[in-house]
Amino acid sequence: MIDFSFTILIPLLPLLLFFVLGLTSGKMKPVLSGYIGTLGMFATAAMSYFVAFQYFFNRPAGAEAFEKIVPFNTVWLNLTDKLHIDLGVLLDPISVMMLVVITTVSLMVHLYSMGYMKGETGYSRFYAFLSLFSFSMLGLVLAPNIFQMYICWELVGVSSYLLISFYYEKPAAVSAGKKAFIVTRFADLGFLIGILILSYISGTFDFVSMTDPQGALITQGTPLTFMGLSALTWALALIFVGGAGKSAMFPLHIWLPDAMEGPTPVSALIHAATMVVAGVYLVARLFPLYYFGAPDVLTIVAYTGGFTSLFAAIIACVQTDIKRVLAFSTMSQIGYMMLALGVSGYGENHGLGFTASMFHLFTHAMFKALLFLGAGAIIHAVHTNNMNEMGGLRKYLPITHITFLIACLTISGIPPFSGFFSKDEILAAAFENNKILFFVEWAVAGITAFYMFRLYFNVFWGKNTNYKHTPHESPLTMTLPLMILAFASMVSELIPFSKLVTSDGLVLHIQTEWIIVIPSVLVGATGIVLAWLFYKKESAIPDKLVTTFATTYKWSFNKFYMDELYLFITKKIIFKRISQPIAWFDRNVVDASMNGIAWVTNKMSDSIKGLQSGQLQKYGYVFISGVIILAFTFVYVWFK
Amino acid sequence: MRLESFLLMRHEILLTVALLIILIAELSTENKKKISNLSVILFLGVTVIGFLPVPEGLLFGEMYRTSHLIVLMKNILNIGTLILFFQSAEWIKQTEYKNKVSEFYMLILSTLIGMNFMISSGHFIMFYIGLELATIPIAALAAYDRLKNISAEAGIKLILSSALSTGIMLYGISMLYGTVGSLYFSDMAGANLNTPLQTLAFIFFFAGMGFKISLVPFHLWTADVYEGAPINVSSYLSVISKGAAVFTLTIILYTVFYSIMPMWKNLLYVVAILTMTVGNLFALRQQNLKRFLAFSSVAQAGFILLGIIDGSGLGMASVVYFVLIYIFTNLGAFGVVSAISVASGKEHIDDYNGLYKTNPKLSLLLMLALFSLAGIPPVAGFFGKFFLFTAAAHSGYFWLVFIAVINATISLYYYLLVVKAMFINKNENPIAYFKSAFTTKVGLLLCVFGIFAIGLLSPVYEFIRMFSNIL
Amino acid sequence: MLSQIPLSYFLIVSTLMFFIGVYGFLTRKNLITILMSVELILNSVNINFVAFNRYLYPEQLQGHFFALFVIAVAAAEAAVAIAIIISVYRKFMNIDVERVDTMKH
Amino acid sequence: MDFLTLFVVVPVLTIIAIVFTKNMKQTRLVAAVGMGIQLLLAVALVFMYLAERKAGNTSEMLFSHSYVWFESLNIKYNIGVDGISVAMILLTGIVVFTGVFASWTVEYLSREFFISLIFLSTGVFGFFISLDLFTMFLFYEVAVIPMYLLIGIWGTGPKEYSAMKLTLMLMGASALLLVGILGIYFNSNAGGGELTFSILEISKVHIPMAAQRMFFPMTFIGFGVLGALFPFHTWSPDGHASAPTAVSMLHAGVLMKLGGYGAFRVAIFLLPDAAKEMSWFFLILTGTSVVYGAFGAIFQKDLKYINAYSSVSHCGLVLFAILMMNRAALNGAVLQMLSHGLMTALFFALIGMIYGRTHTRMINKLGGLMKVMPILAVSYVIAGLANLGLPGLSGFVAEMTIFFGSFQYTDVFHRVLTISVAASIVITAVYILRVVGKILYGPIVNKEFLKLDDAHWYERLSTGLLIVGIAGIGIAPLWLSDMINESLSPIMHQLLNVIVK
Repeated sequence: MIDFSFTILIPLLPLLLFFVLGLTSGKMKPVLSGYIGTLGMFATAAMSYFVAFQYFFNRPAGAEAFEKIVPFNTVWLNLTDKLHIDLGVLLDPISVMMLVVITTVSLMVHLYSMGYMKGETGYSRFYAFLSLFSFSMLGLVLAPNIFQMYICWELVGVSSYLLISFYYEKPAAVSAGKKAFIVTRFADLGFLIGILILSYISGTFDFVSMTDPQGALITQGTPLTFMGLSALTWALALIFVGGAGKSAMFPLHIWLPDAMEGPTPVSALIHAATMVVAGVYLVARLFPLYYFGAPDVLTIVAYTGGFTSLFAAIIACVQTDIKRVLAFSTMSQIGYMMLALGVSGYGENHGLGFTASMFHLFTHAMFKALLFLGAGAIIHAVHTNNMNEMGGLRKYLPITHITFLIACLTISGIPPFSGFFSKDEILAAAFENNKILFFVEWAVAGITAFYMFRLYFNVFWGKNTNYKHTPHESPLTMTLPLMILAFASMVSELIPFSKLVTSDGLVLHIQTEWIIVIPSVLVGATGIVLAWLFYKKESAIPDKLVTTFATTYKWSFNKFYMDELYLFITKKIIFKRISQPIAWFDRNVVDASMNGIAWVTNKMSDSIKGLQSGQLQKYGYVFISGVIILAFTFVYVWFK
Repeated sequence: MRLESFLLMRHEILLTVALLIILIAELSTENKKKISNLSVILFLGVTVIGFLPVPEGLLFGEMYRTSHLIVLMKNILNIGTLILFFQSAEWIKQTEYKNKVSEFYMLILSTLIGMNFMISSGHFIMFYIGLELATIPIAALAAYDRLKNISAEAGIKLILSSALSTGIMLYGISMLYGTVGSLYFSDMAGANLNTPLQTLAFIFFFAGMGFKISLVPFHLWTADVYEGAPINVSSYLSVISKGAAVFTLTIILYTVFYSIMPMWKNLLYVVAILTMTVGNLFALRQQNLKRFLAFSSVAQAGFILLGIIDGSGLGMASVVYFVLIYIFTNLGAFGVVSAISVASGKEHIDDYNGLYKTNPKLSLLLMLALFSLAGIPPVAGFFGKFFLFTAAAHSGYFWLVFIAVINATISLYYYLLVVKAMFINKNENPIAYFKSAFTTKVGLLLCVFGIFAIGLLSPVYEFIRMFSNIL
Repeated sequence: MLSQIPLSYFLIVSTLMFFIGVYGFLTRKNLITILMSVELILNSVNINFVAFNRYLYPEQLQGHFFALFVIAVAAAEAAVAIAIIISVYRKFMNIDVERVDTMKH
Repeated sequence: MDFLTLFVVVPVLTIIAIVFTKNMKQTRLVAAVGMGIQLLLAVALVFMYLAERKAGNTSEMLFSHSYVWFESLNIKYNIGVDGISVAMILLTGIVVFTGVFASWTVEYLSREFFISLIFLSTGVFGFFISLDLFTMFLFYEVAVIPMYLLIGIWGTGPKEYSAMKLTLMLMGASALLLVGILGIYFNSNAGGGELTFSILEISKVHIPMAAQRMFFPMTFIGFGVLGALFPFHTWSPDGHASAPTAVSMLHAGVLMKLGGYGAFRVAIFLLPDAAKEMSWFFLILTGTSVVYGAFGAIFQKDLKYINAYSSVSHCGLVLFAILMMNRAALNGAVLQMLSHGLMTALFFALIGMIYGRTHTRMINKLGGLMKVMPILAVSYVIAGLANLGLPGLSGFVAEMTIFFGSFQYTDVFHRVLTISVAASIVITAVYILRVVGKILYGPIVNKEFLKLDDAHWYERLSTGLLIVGIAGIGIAPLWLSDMINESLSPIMHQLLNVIVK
């Protein structure tokens, strides 16, 4: 086993790039900053691969389970006597896997952006933000303690905000960024309170000691209760709220579709492949705690995941903005992963869900990044997001077309692409534990295939649209990532996840269950066929369906009015009903009472002015009465 | 009685001699300017000689007594008067006064003699004579300005109010005499004074002193007299006359009425609150600076009571210290108002708008003086007030201190109004720049020095404190 | 002879004089009359002093002397007051106390 | 002369030097040099302090000197620093120095302006080095009163009104404070010794409970008003809105910290029993401050008002943490003071610069500034992010320390309060992003803006320095937090005694 302490460089290199690019922004030639960013990312990726290779395949002989290694750790801040925040690196199967995912996708996006963002103002700013994001995300996955994770959690949030609002002159982008940040911030509050409780009861932030199944926290439990639930349950539930916010689980998902206002490579990197799965990663990270400490919460996780995946899939069917379709698809897929974690067991051979979830995370990152980058290439070519304005693009964009098709097949769970395997495992895990959820997910698999191919057919086949400018294939910088990712989507299943990434670090033995495989492939195929029927050529069926299910369509098209609900809460409740009254109260009650004191003083001054009448005899009168009153009062009081 | 015993009362003797010299000079020369200079120089000498160390002692069979503290008080009054003389030198040269220069100095000196006797008195006859000697000439001074209606009005208001208050006070003293049988302070201090009749008598007496110090409800003459009298006379009234009365009251309360201390403490409690509050409320609404300063001085008198109320050496020290600071501070304020009044004839607050543009130094000085009156560090007023409050707190009157500080905040409001006028308000037509006379400058610079030095230099306080325990 | 008149008679007279003086001070309109009222007050004080001295403390003469001083000082006071009243008359052309109120509030 | 007194002497000398300057250029140069020396002294003090501690000096206060002032009352000019004061002095040094640069273009009565400004800073420095209640109170008032002139003369809008309100409210607060201090003084001989104003000596005495009950609220509210304690905070929005840039910076950045520092050093340290007993009430008030200020900020339209309410919220957090009275929370309180001081100074500096260019502070009249003045805009974003507690910037460190400290209490009352207060970070995000979105992002609303220029060198210097400070604390808080932590031991000892009793 080699010394892994160099891994600290993996996050630090992007940080350095951020500072370099940020400070030289506007002074350096934009192209140069692109090169620097990409090269830096390439180095990071290379290191990550090296780490992954060393960690997974260069183990000391005879080691059974994958160890959790903390090659670097330093105290950053002492909070209380016991608690201190450390910054460091934790290597274990999931973090190493995430390293690979993040650096891969990030590198692809860096590369892709060199073409996509060419000529944009703020090119180097873009790369600076990307580097900031990469740093934060890598720091997040490598975090050896929950607090570092929280720190990076916030940082990815802000990078996401900055990147969504990248086109800061576009009001929609600005408000989307704001929305994303505030919604996730709200969820993070749950995360923070969760951490507060968790650290209080466990006395540590450290993941390794916290999640140790033989550790004190799990074996002894926590006596503190509040409203009938143990403190640990509360903590984990609140932490899950944080995860749900970041991973756009219902009902905290509303920011994700809007986040598509950002540049497409950003959507690919942050809002498809990496940041949005941070919630899944978080639950996975704390999985033993959830499993042993708060199985109830795990059930909630499962149902939330299941519901979100269905909900998002339904909405995705009727959206016309291609990026939004993909965004809802992302939500749906993350729902899968959450569900898988929720139904998973721990150790022995029960950890199928866990492995499946991680596996799906991996494959999803690849194919979803591919989808987004493909969508980017399409948008780049036709300058619109609306799929109704597209059609027949397969002639103009051959590479994009093929890679996009591969991605669609992958997400639809068609063998032999990787998505099939990962989704299949999830279904198997769900089948074992919860039949209802299994059926939901099975149905969602079909819907997924339907809406993905609806998109695919609408864009690449369908009507021939007249474009103002003839669309043309993107430059190599953009197509190369597409191809690489397509390749990855196709071959990811070759990675032996069940051997590498398991809940307890030991090898998981799984066998293929045909009872699940066959229906799932079938349902995927059905979806595709339906889409083919509806959208391959212009057809009247969709419109007919729309009129038949008018209400459902309307609700679905409007995303079940979740945005409006939130708007109502923020504008009507917080702004109008809380903030405005407080501002009013402050001016007219608190401040007015302070001014009132001054007013009263002045009034008093006015009201006693008659005392000083200018009349000598009145003065004498006051004098005498003063003497008499004082004299009698004192004589009376003193000699009472 | 040996001859050197007269050294004990050298303040009075020197002042009398100075008075006579001025009188002779007045009779023998036509050049009034010289009289002015002569008076200032003479008085400078008196002041300096006053500082020479002398023993303590009693004279005239205890009718007159002196101690280091009393000498100190007299010296403080002398310093104040000296500054006043410097500030008045220019004012007195104006044409409307030029025929009665020596009257001004002589009347002032005679009141000063009266005050000195009042402070040194050991018997009520001495006290009464000193009091009247300190009051009647001031009434004449108030009516000094023959050309103005308000000056005559001020004079008549002062003399009649004062006569009334003296009458009431004497009535009180007569009852004390009837019950105790002696008018010696020492006999009075040894007697039992705790009967209802004596309490009544005491309050009559207190009313008379309250009149001199302008305590509410005996203060009503103050504003009218200050406004009507020539400005330097108001200035004299507000610091020297008031200071002397404060000293006397404190000494009498601490010695003669020591046995009924709990009673007068309560009385002072009530009167202090009334005085501060009413003084402040009236000051809020004033537009004429003299009247404004009159009410401010009423309020300040209320603060002084917080020192007196303590009834120990700490209280005495804080009172003397505060009066010392108050003399410098208020003379500073009055000095500026006087200088401006002499140069431009303006006394209204609105006239001061934009003064800083044209007369920055005077504005700064007035601001310092006002801040000192308000008790803002690092100028001396802060220390003065702080020690007064400390004295009150020493007796456990924390709520009284609280009310006092709230009042100090209100007072800050109106002081800031003047500051605002000078520094912030815009004015198309501000008071034009003028050059002050040398004497005025000296008078004002002494004030600046005092305003800064007395607070920050602790030896001053320690010096006063050293003598305050021995009464 | 004197002993047939009790002290209280003197005190009653002096008290009456005192309050008559006060009443006069507060109600008379003429400045001179007001001055006279003040003199009444002072004289009531004098009666007090003399009576107390004679009846209660005859061995010393403090009260008598006080009364003498009060008389002397009152004369001086009256002189100054009348001088000022003349000044007021010159300025206001009458000596009605209620007219002398140019300064107020 | 001892080293610490230099902190008072240097500003005074600077003032004297300014008196003799001829024109604005000379004046500001002298001011900059004087305050530069002051900043260097502050930095030197930090290093000296750390070196001294490293060398094993464990006394409670370092570099302490005591000169008898008013002997009979036992008033001393008693100075000394611990880690907390050192940190505050450094903060003040930075803010004042940058404040001078932020007012680089003050032309109207520039001499008087800088004199008042530096006079104010003298008070602040003096306050932080004082270990004697009398001296402390004196410097406190020295710091407050120049505000009147600074706002009244050089302010904008309803400046006379705001200046008067601010001054009177703060002086009214000092009324309570004065009574509190005298109360402590006259109870400082409970152990049988001499009456004293010395904080260290009083801390060793157990003041009778009845006195504590009376004087704790007085001192706490007295200092609390300066720390914008609800409902006595209303001087702050108007005052800040009317004040000139450097004054807002100093006032929000440093002067409001006097409140927190004083509440900590006097109210809690000297009257711990009453503090424990009454903390619940003040916790509710301060908790209200935090949430209320944040909500209040959402609705405002004037940039300075937004920031003023934000300050109410953040300074409320300081007092809240102080009242929690455990090591972590107190540490957090001090960190929060530093952090808030720097970031709010940055905010006000930037608002001043933006206002100087666009002549408006209304968010609905601003927009798209990122395009015209990127440096200022980016700095504003950084300030905003620091304000909403982004990791890597100072606000986060402070807030987290406070939350974790407050969470050490196990009862429902404290927990609920802590959680409600923690919720303010979300509200903060709302108003910060609202402002950023409105004024910096979006299309340019006014064609005139296109003519505007970006930051000048002196503006860059002042914002840059503040950003370095903010990021410095945010990235490497350990040394600072440890320095503060160490200095908390005496007070913790005090408080532990209380618990044991």
